Amino acid sequence: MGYQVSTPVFEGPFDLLLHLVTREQVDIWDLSISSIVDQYVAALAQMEQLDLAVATEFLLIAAVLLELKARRMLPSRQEAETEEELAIWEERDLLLARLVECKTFKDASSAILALMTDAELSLPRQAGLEERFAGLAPDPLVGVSADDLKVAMLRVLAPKPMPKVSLAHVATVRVSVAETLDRLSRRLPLEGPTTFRRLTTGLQERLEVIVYFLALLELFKRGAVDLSQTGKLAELHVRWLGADAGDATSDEAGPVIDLEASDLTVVPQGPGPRERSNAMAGAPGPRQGTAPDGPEGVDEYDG
Amino acid sequence: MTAELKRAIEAVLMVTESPIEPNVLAQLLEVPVGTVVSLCDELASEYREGQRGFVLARVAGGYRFQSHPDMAAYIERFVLEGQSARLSAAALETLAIVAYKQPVSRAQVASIRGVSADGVLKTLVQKGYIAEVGRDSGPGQAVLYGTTTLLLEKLGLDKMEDLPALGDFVPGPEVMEALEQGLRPSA
Amino acid sequence: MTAELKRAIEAVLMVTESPIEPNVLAQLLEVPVGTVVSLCDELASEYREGQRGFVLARVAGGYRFQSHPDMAAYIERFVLEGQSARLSAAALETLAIVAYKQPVSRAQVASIRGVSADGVLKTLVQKGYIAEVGRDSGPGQAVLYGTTTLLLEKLGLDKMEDLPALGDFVPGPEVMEALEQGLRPSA
Repeated sequence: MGYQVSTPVFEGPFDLLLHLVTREQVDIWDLSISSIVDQYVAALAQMEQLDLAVATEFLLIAAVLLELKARRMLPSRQEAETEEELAIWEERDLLLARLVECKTFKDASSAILALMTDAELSLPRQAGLEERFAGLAPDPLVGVSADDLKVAMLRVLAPKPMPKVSLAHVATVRVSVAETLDRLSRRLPLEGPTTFRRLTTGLQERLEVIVYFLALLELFKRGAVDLSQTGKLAELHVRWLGADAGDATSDEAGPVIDLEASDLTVVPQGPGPRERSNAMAGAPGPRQGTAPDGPEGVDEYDG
Repeated sequence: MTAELKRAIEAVLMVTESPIEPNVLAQLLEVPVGTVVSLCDELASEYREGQRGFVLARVAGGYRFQSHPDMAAYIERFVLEGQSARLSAAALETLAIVAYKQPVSRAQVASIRGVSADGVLKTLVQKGYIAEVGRDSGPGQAVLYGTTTLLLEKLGLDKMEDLPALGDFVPGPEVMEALEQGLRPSA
Repeated sequence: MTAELKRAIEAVLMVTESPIEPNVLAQLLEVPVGTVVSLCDELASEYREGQRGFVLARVAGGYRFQSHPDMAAYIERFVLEGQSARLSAAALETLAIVAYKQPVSRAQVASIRGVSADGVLKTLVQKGYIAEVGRDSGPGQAVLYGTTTLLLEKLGLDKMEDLPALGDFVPGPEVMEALEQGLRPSA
């Protein structure tokens, strides 16, 4: 469990997961999703100063892992191959693919380091022209005026188009739980009883839906919403219980979001990671409408 | 004549500060590029056979003199700066992604790594290892990054295609199995 | 052993930019100065007999490699035809940044331009257009560059304040940030 996320080099969620999974290669047959999820969540909790621009990615992967683990905890289902079942396998495969990609580039980077290290054994000759030839080189400033310098400076200072993250071709989701929490706290009181499906209509990415789900669970835990479901895979009904819009975020029971701190930090609260994941293990799948005591911490989007 | 050409190449390489492309030498010596290449090959093997303390290397598309790697211990004491500070693991991984996926956008790099790549990309640009090489044609016109000649020099490579194939690094069956096993949803 | 020492001398002389005194080499190789001198003599005659395009010369009390005098015509042509004659756009931009923002550190220049400026700054220093004018008070004590009187002469200016004003131009936020903060260590 001694995984230390060393700052300032932040290695990212895939690194962490990869580390956890491949570390136990020796006895892969004993390897279980449970221990990996536990360790992942524990490592997450240890990151006291989690850069919150990064936290969302960690939480999203934690969500997938918890879902995988929840599957395993449930008694085996006879009606396998349901849509939901397929979805989780799909999610799993996606995660697996990204882990493989991450591992590939990790190994490629070792090769690059090796090349660099080898190359550093040699130094290039950079002595340049001997003095006797120096006079031959034409004066490079001939024909350059002060105005040319000004033009060059303006060229340098010209506002470059701000590099924008194009979401068109990436899987990276730039929506946070905190942001969604806020949005839902304003939207739900106005909207009246609704359903999860309706709330998430129009979301492009699966991960965005997960973020919405995590935010709803958080609201549920704080007693701000009521969630109900008539049966497995049935519509998840959402009803606002809180007072006025926006009040939900001040609930003391929830994870502490220190909105005043300039660099927002995740502050783990309540039971330790081990107990938390046990609580999770005992609970039915999250889609049954029970709030899991999942990894705490809420991301503040500083976009 | 060949001897004279080889001497000229040696002389010019002695006074240049960056790798010289064979076509520049060809123009200067008024011989075909192929001749330059084979003359440089000859020189390189003469130094090798003569067990010289320097080598004639083909780097970043050109030729240059450099110290023999075996002599690293001696030159280290002489050159304190110049040895670049080690790149962090994050920077190396990002560099690998740019090297193999170029041209690549910041968002694509972030997507592969699972974390924002802004700071690391900035560092690599500042070091001159990567540079903006264009803009995405899609919405947002994201900046696209690629590797530089300086990186080739730092890697001691002639061209980017000389990097080992990315396929060589795809995890083997044992690792795949471990990954799969670790993420199996049902027991 | 002698062979190894000669290789070491070759390697060191290949990568150093100014003549190296025999006692410095002697210290490095842990041999008497007399040995260094005779080894260098041997190397010099090997190059002579091998009809190399370079020589091992004794200059200013030290040893260095230089191009063979017989090859001067090639070097001259190389210099005169060199594409590096005119100031490149990159060099002009770097010069402009130093001129307008001095005193400025290498990291700040790189940050403003978005690419490493090391080579260009070195060239500009060599040409005498810019010079070190101080050190940053911050950590690292980066060298700060400013323009020289030579540059003023070349531009036909009396003093640097006579540079044309940049006008009401407002740089973008990225540039402002770079100017204000210089290089922040990242990754």
